[in-house]
Amino acid sequence: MTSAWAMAWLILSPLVAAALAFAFPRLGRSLALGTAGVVSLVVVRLMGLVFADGVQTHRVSGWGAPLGIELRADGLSVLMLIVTALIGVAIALYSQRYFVSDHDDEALHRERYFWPLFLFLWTALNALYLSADIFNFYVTLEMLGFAAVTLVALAGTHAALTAALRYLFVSLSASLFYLLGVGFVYGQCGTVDLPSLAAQARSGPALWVALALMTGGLVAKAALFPLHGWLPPAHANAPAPVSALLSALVVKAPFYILLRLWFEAFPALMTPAVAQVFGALGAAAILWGSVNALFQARLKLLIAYSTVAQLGYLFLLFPLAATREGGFTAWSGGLMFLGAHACAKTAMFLTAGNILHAAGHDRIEDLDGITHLLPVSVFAFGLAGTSLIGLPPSSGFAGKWLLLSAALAQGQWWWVAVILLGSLLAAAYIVRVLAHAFTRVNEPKTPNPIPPVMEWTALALAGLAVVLGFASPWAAELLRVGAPVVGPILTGGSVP
Amino acid sequence: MTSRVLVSVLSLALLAALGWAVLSLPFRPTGLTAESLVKLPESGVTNPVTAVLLNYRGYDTLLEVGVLLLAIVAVWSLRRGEWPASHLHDRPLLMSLLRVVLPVLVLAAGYLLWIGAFAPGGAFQGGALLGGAIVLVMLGGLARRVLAFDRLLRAGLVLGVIVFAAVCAVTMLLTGGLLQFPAGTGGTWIMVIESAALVSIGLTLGLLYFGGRPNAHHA
Amino acid sequence: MPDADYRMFALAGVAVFAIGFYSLIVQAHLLKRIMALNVMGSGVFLVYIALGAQTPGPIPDPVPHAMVLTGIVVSVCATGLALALVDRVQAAAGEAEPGDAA
Amino acid sequence: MNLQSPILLGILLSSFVTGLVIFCLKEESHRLRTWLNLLGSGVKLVLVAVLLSGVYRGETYTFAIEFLPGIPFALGADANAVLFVTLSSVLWFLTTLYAVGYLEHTPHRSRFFGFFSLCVTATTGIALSANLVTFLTFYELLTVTTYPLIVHRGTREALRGGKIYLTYTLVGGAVLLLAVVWLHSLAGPVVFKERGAIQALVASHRGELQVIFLLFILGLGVKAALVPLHGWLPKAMVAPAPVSALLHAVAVVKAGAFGIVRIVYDVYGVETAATLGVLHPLAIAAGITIVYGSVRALVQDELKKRLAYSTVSQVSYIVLGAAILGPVATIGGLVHLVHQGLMKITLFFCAGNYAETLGTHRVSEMNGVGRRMPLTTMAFTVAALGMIGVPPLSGYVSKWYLQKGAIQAGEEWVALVLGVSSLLNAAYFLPILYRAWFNAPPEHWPAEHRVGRWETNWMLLLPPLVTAGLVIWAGVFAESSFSPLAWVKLVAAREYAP
Repeated sequence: MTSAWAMAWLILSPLVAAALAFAFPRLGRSLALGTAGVVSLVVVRLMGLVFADGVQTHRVSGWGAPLGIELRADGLSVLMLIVTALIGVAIALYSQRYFVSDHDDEALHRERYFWPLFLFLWTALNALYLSADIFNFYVTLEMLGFAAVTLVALAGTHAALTAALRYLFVSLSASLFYLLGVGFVYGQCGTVDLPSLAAQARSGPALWVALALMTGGLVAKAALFPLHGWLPPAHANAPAPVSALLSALVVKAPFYILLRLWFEAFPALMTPAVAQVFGALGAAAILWGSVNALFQARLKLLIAYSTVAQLGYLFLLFPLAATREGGFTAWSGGLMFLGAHACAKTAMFLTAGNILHAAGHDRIEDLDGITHLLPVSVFAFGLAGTSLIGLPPSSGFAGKWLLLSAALAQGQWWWVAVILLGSLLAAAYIVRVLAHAFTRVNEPKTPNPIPPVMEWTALALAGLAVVLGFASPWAAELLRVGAPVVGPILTGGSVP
Repeated sequence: MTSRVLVSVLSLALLAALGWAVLSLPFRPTGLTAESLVKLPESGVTNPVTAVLLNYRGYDTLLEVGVLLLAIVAVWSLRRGEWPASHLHDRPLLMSLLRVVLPVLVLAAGYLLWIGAFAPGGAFQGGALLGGAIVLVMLGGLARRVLAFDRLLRAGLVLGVIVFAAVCAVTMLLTGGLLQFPAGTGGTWIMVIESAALVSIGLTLGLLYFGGRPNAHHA
Repeated sequence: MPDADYRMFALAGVAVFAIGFYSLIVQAHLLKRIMALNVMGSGVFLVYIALGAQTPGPIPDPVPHAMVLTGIVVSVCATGLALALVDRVQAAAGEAEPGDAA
Repeated sequence: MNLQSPILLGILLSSFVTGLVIFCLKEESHRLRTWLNLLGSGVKLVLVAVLLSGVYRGETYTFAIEFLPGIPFALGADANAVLFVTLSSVLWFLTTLYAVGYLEHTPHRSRFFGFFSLCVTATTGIALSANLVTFLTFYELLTVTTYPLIVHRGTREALRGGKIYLTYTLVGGAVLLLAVVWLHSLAGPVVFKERGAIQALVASHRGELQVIFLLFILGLGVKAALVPLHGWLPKAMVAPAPVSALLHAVAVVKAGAFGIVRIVYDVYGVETAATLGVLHPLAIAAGITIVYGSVRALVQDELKKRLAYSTVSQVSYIVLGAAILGPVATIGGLVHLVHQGLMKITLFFCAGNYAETLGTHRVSEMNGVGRRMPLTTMAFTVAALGMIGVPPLSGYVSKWYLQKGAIQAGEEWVALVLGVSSLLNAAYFLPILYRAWFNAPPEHWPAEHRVGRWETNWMLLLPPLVTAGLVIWAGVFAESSFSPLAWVKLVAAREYAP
């Protein structure tokens, strides 16, 4: 299969599946499973091609930039596609049983519409990660936003609907900011193609404003502190698999575009000051999110605030990767952390879904003895927790290790302090949950039965979040393909 | 009210920055006009806008047709379509008007679709007319009959995406490139895509007006 | 007449955008906020058109033109979705005033 | 690292796999679980024996797979590793037997034994780690797997103890992580090797190396319960007796002490550390801990608390040995790693027996236990006398070498410290022995229940008798060619080789 076909498959198969899932509602589940299979296989193939012959580009309609749109797959895109596929498969499996838990019309309705929306979400993500065109980014972002908002609303509760509406307003206005920015870029450079923009390496007031507009929009979509307000209600009130999708994947897409813009298209504008500002916001997010997570009464809100915090780590990548020495170390560290968070957070939200399903609530104070009801799920939660805290050998540890070594090599010790403090706070809010799980109860309540697939999917992802730490050399290898940041992985000075 | 003051200051600052940016743009931006005109003969159409929409940047349009479908899926997932009772029984006067207007509207939509290849027009403009026609039909009290064909509606709504994707697959088999049409056949493929899109766009707009999934007592 | 100066329209566009942004923030009424979004959108489109017209050559630049068409379709979908969601929220909120729903 | 020795991995998996399988067992399947436990620990014992003889014959074992970019996940079996892994596998076998008997008829045993096995996996991993990152990995794994054991009873008190334990150890872990990353950024991948791995940096980075050493001691000192980082240890006493036994003799506390040994000898190198001038402060800290622990032990009435503070004191003997330059002190410290383990586990086994069989938890309730439970009390007596340092028991051996080493190194004050602590040991152990043997037993014990035809369940009785026997053996046959002492001399020889 040529890379062109691989890319076409990745974009068209979920799109067609989504259309069919809407036309023939009964086929939704099987279509999703089929798509999951196809996409995973194709992603693996594309990864092979990227490893073998480097960055893959395809000129859609045969024109090529600047007139036409180009698709591009480098190490970063492939990593994002792999993470998406991983989570996508898990959600496709988990949701086979999640929505049909109770056989009333509402549940049926939810399931009927979940599948096409889920597939549209997947289409948008794949298209976004394969695109090399900042206007095309806008179209994929809108598809992503519509699907995400509607999925939140699918829960149907007043809280969920209000959260969805707030999310929609943020998402739409953010898109308009981004779109206006694209307009200015086109007016200045006469192209919207990433490589061409990089080649021009322009600067100037118009581009500053343009980049500010796009960044503002993307930061709001990525829920970076202080624009994170919409995230906790949306992520906490959505159905469990949706919360997982949102936390693990959706908020990562705008972050990805930010990387493309700042590191690839306009590196000239990435002054140390800008980098430090991104880092400062990230640090604030880490502390603010973690502290809030500590004081949440509901499990899903705790996990959502933890997402706010963990997203902060991603933005530490800016000050650490923008520096010459150890830049690539931080780059790969931050992106490994992204993958680690995706797996761990999905596992946690699915666990929360199981607990909600089994116990009928997710009030942390009333979770005493939940281990006896759901040992597998709680174990999954704990495992995912170790990766979130960043305990070795988890993938979260690998990411933090690289960030830390970069920070130390560059003498930016204040980020070191933030990272370590964040880990301790994460430990605090995770232990807070687990402590209740271990509390002895004399007459354990009998839970609603949970379909095994729902427990084991969560556990599998949690396990993955831990063992993927051993995949970090491989990930660094992959990320090196076409990376905008160069240099070796720091292994420290060498001892004779 | 302090918040209002704050927001107005913010907006004014925004305005200032944006105005500054506009004025600091090159006076004559180097657009892609020349390039698009050079490639026009190969594009299969003579209307540059259509060329951009369905050939140069046809991939955008593929995703956009997807977004249209997504919109209707989303709206249907959110609520049942409500319909004032007054619109549910036939209105003879409007009906008689429709008998004259509908054919014209459909014809006009088709014309816009066709003319789009050479002059302003195209699937979106045509689709807008078609959507209007559907709205009229519903207002005419035929909502019940329109919405009765749930299967057919869904088929029509997905038609655009399916055909577009099919064209992608076929042309890719022929040329090995995504949305790369065999030399000289561009016009035909574009016409196929647009006619399918026309139907879907028309239906989507009309049903967005209805604002929800067909209700039990409508269908 | 391609050699004319259309930047006035671009300035008008950004002004419309800013106005839309202002009312998006200050308006409590959901319908007004949706309108505000549309106003912002129109501002953006106006900027695109003006920039397209500003380019040299016999005809205006078709690329921003096509982008605007795309943008319009997207914003129509967005409006439809937003209206449906607002209605649903208010249904769930019971007899609450549109203003207090979100 | 081309040579891969599967045996090292086998030693880890023998308990790791056991743990995972046990998690999946049903609560009711006692017999299967018991057999799995014994099988796992038995296999580990055999593998370690093979390893031991191999290393004795001078073979080298290594195992490495890719982990972090440029830093492998590496296992190895140098003399230090073998010393600690042997201790932990032998004591794990006995503790498993003991725990099976101790926890009969209590809930959540699958959970308990699952984490129990993982906990031992972590300990053996700590022993076999060949580089700092691998060590850190297992060190944190130990933290995580011990928590469920400490809170096992699920009572409010247990949970509070667990929370305090985690707070201390996780903060310590973060400090340790900082130290490790920092050292790597200076020295590159740090592999454990005799006489240290960083001499090259002393000239250029003296100050940083001193700070990093401090961070290492702070990070490891938490588990090693160096004063003032020992706060968690008495609180963790809420754990079931076998857990306390393991915690104090092999797992947590010992891991901390072993870590300090690793840092001093195999990362910095004891001579390098001396030239950096970081050993003397460490020695002082150890000295303070030794005295402080003994004093606190003196005033505890609750038996387990008294033993806990005695651990605080005794473990610092190891640190003290490491902190004094010179082969003899080294021997004293390292050999105490083994001897303290044997003695302390015996004491905890016995304490558990008293609590289980008679319901006596306090020293004041121990009148005449010797008559009711002679065998247990005999084991207790041997271990207690060993702790005091009565010849020819093993405790005497370690103290003798420490004493001699200190005087050789010209640190006479250490001799004083050891003398004082021995007196204090006597002061808090002898009264117990007196009560146990010479006071009259009460009419009825707080909560007595007879089990089996012996004074208590044989699974509770056998382990302390064996370990007590080992205490005597390690002392009496110290000079024989195959004793902890002999092995430690080998280590010291390599460490100070010219």
